[in-house]
Amino acid sequence: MKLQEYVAKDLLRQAGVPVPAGEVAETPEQAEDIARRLGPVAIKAQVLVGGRGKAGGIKLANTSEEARSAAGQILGMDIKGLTVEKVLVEQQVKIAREYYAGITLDRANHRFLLMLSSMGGVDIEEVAAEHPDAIIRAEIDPAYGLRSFQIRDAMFAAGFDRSASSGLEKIIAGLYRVLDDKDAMLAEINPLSVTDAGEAIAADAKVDIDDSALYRHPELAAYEAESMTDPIELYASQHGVPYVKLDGNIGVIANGAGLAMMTMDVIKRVGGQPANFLDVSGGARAEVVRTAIEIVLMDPKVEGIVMNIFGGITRGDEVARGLLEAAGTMDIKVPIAIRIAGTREEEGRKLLEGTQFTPEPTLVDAARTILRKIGEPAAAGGQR
Amino acid sequence: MKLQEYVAKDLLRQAGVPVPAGEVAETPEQAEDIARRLGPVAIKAQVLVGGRGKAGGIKLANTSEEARSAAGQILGMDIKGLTVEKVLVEQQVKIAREYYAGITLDRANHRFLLMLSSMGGVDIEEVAAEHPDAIIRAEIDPAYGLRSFQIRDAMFAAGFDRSASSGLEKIIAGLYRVLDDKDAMLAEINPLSVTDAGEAIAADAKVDIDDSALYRHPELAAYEAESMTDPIELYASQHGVPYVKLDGNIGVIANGAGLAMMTMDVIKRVGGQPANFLDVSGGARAEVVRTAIEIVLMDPKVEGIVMNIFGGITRGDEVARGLLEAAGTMDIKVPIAIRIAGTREEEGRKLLEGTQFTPEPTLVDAARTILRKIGEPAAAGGQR
Amino acid sequence: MSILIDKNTKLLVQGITGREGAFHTEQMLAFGTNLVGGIRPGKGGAEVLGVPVFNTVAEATRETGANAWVSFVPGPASGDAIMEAAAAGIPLLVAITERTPVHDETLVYRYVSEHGARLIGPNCPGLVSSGKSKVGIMPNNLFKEGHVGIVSRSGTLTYEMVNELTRRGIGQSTTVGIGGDPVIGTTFTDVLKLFDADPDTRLVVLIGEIGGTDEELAAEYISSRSGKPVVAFISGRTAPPGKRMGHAGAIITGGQGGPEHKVQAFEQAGVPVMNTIPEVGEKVAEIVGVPAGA
Amino acid sequence: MSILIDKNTKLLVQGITGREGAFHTEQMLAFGTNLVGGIRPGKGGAEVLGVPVFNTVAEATRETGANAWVSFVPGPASGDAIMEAAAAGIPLLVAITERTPVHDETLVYRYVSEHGARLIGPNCPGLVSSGKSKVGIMPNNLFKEGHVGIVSRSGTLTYEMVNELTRRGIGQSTTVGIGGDPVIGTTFTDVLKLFDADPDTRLVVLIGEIGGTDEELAAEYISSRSGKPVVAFISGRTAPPGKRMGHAGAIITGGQGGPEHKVQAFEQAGVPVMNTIPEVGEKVAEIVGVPAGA
Repeated sequence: MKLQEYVAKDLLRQAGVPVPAGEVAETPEQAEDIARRLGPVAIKAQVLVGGRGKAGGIKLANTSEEARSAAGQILGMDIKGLTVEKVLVEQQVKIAREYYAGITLDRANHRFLLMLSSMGGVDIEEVAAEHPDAIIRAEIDPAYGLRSFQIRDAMFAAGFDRSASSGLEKIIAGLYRVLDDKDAMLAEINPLSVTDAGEAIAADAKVDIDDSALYRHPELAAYEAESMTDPIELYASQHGVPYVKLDGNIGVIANGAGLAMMTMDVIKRVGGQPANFLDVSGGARAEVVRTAIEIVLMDPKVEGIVMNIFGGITRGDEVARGLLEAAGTMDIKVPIAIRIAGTREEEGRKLLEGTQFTPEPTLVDAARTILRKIGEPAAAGGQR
Repeated sequence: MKLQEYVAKDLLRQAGVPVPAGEVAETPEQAEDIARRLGPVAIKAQVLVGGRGKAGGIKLANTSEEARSAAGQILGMDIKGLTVEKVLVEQQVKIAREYYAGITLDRANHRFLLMLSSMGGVDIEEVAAEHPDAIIRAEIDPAYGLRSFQIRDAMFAAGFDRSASSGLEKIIAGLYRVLDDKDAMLAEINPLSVTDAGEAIAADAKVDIDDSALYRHPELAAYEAESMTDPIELYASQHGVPYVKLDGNIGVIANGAGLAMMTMDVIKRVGGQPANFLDVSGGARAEVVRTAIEIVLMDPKVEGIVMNIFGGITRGDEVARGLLEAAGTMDIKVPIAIRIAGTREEEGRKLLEGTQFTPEPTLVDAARTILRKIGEPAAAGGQR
Repeated sequence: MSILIDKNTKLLVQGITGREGAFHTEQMLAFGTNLVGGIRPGKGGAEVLGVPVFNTVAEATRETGANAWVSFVPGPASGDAIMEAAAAGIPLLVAITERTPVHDETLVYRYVSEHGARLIGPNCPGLVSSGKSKVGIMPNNLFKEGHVGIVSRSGTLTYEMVNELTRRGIGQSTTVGIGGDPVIGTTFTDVLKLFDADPDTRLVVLIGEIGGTDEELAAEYISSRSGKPVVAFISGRTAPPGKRMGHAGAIITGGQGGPEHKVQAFEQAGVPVMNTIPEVGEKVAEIVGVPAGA
Repeated sequence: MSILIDKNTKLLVQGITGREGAFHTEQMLAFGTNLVGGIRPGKGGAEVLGVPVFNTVAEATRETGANAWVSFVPGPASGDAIMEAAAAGIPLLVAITERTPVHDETLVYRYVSEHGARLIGPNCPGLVSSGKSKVGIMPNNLFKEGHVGIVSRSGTLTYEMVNELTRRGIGQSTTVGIGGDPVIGTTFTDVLKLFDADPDTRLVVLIGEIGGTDEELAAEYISSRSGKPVVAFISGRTAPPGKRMGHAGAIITGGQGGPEHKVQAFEQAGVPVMNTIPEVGEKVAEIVGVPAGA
């Protein structure tokens, strides 16, 4: 679960990390009020996409009137498909130097990794690609945590400003504390700034909480809604269905994450555009199938659905029965092509034969059928 | 730093451990008030010695009037030399079974150790001596902490009541959390009780905080005074001087803990009774020596002092000079016998020769001299 | 022959009294797995489907001589359960459990390694040595004894693959689902090494997906040795970057873990990467030949 | 010969710029210790008494080839400093620091063991190989080269002991102060084993005190081997139970760690336990003989 900047900064503040004074506003008037108290401010769109600065989502305001006007421009703005509903109104800080500090999982080593760079304030992935030596890494042994000496070693190696080193060290320790206490997959400060006055401060922050550990953090539940960049994803998440909205027009339902991804791959290979990822692992019951179809159809762009079911423990005939039951209680206006295989495949096919869900022989056939029904040309690829 | 029962129980309560409802009273009237709210109560003397029950420091009271009268009897009572200044007024609990749970350092293994026993409510050291098999042990790996499975394994092995097992498991986990979060050397619940209603509850609690880690726990600083069982020890502790009050009449000052203990040993061997342990490691400066003498003389029983100094890094002549300076500003009414050895021993001796601190050739001589001066017979032992 | 499990495997089931645990215990018994005991604290002394239940893994191991363990406990209790089994000295641990917190997994990985055990999963379907033993939740009826090893990060795709091979008359030695979580106990490379050392495995099918660099590391290992032929499949090749796809594992962030990179790594290692499961089947048939009568 | 340190010891000082660190650096240099560098984060590039200062232990080790390290940093920073030195690969770590939290010490002990290093202390005076090298804070002028090994839990009593022997003309091979904290890196038994293996040590003086069971374990070791003669001294024999005496280490709780038990254990192991330091000197002289001319 990705946290908005202002939430991430609250967590850092609680861990003793200095962040610019600031508050959240949902109206221009609130922004004006806050600016009156804080003096010259930055107004920052709270959206979970990169590049909001370039998109006009960050503006400086030197007076409270300017703050109201800037907030008025940013609130309601569309940034990469997301509507700005909140802005962070933050005291301006005079920056002398910008660093990067991030902690994320290093899957290959089964450990979290501290990364520091003196090239902060820019896209760290670009730095990683172009100047790999500019990123200093320190492995975190889960048995001992991130030790102070590791932070110091990495700071010296990264060439961090010595005069601000004790402040920087405290910030990095605080960043780790947030990662560890809050079960984050990623905790990042970019830029990690040193002000003109020589003080270290977290000027921006990203925190992504491990969804599997959210049960340990009821205090973060309130932010779940705003962490979803899409209302359908929010609805699906509330129903426990893994769903990701994509840009296409062909809905995908499959039982299993790998199978769903393969289904998307095949749709694309035959020339279509998948509208979503959806993993209906929950089993074959009519209710589960109905919820899945309902979620996919919440996206108005969806013109057809490919359903890909492999009978494993759940048997093919049960799946077929679930689908028929679900469809009986719904008014489905788009074509559905189904491919069914695995345990009790034959029995399942027989149940569906002659209904609107007559199974296709292969996944490729299913994808092609939908393309044809919605009047789009199929590509030559993907023979099966 | 040993914590009073009520403080230990507060820590446990904060860690989610159920403890009997209760409050502290310093007057019989307060006790009466509390009892009025809690119903039938136990009145428990808050003193840091064992055996307060046998000494009459725990009484049951079924009405608020009884509570006042019981508190009146206990407050001000002398238990093993300590005056009772506070009582814990606690709701009575109907107990079905009593267990023991404690975590302490296992020095030989360099780790903390969980100990459980179904023989609770009695002196656990007696159980350890008489029924060693009745104590189940589980080693705590500092890299992983005390794991739930270890608690469960130990509970099964100790034969804890299964119907209350989830409550008991939570209490033991809470006990470990207190030990770990508060840097305790010992955290103990005895008895760990199961009530008639089948609920697990910590009926008594002992927590001893590692003095070296107190700087991490400013919230516990308020309890330092009451953790000292003696006003002189409190004064010494506030001045950073390791001092332990004993029962004899010959004061001890030495530079080093081992040296101080050896000095006590020698005094005893020649037939005297040491009045204290005091380690004046702080060096030779007059101020340090003066503070040490002052502390020793706070004990009115002290009739003479043996000072045992070994010149190491601190040189013998410096020590001698510090002593003379200190004595010059004090009115010392008891004899002091000094033994000085080590680096610059000769120079030190020369400085003291002819003063009231003329050095003795050996420690045994020093001890004998003091015994003689205070008019006590010396034993034959301790030839040197 | 096979890897990791066979007829000598003596299995314990953690959480045997739960809905999932009891159902799959039944399935594993039906498969023929030598399932010697179950664990459920507080239910020691009971029986489930004729299998004795113990309070602790230590006790169960002592009483049954078990050498493998599979867990169905929920995510919050999963890490502790794995540690308990490792502490009991069991050499093979299989965690089916989904949604284990990642911070728990990093600590558990270290604990398991320190105790000299091998962990498969978490969030995996387990493993099957065709005709010998099954540990986990793979469907019983897909498998056929043979000489193709399968290692996969995905559950359902694994079943698809097994089904495809069996339909073609091609049997499997062992099928291993290594799991979809970001931190897993056993990697592609670990399993490839085992297959390379198994005289009965002639070819390995590797089913990867987007996210992480485990496929790239496997390709590196494959290049470094002259072992058995490997055929690969990567799912999520059209998934957009930065989106999480069901599995905590299936995420692409920036360049790292992208599908092109994985495909390229395999191709450079001489591993054909096929577009669909049926194409993998065809390729395998081409390399090992289809047995007569299939 | 000697144990642990000698002329080949190349020492780093952690906290070299502090009051204690600088003073004892001077003392060690005066003793003749090959002190090759100091560490103080942020002061890298400076010099103290001609000794180069580095920002990190890793850098200092790389630059100087150091093989020993001694720390004077305060208790709150002590654990981290020891871990840093162990991570840098230094094999001998000596922590003079007093008042290290015990919970830190348990974690540090594990870390140091995992890194294959040996820790002496914390809360110890360090060690001296007479005429060769000194690491720590023992006074310079007491020592004389010879063949008696000393191992002690107490600081000042160690100096007393050395002084007593030197005055009698009896030299020491190595004198080790193992420290008074409840969790220490190196025990009596560890040091006894080293002395047993050292051809130049003929007899060992062991200075114990109340609290813990390290003396009892040493007695057990002594019984189990036929090694060099040991003479023991225990301080705090008249200390009342349950009272803490300065050292966190010197506490007796209940029966455990009591002096009678320690004395008895040594006597059963054939180790004479003397009443005073001069008596220890006499006993040693009796066993090894006093060199001519002393």
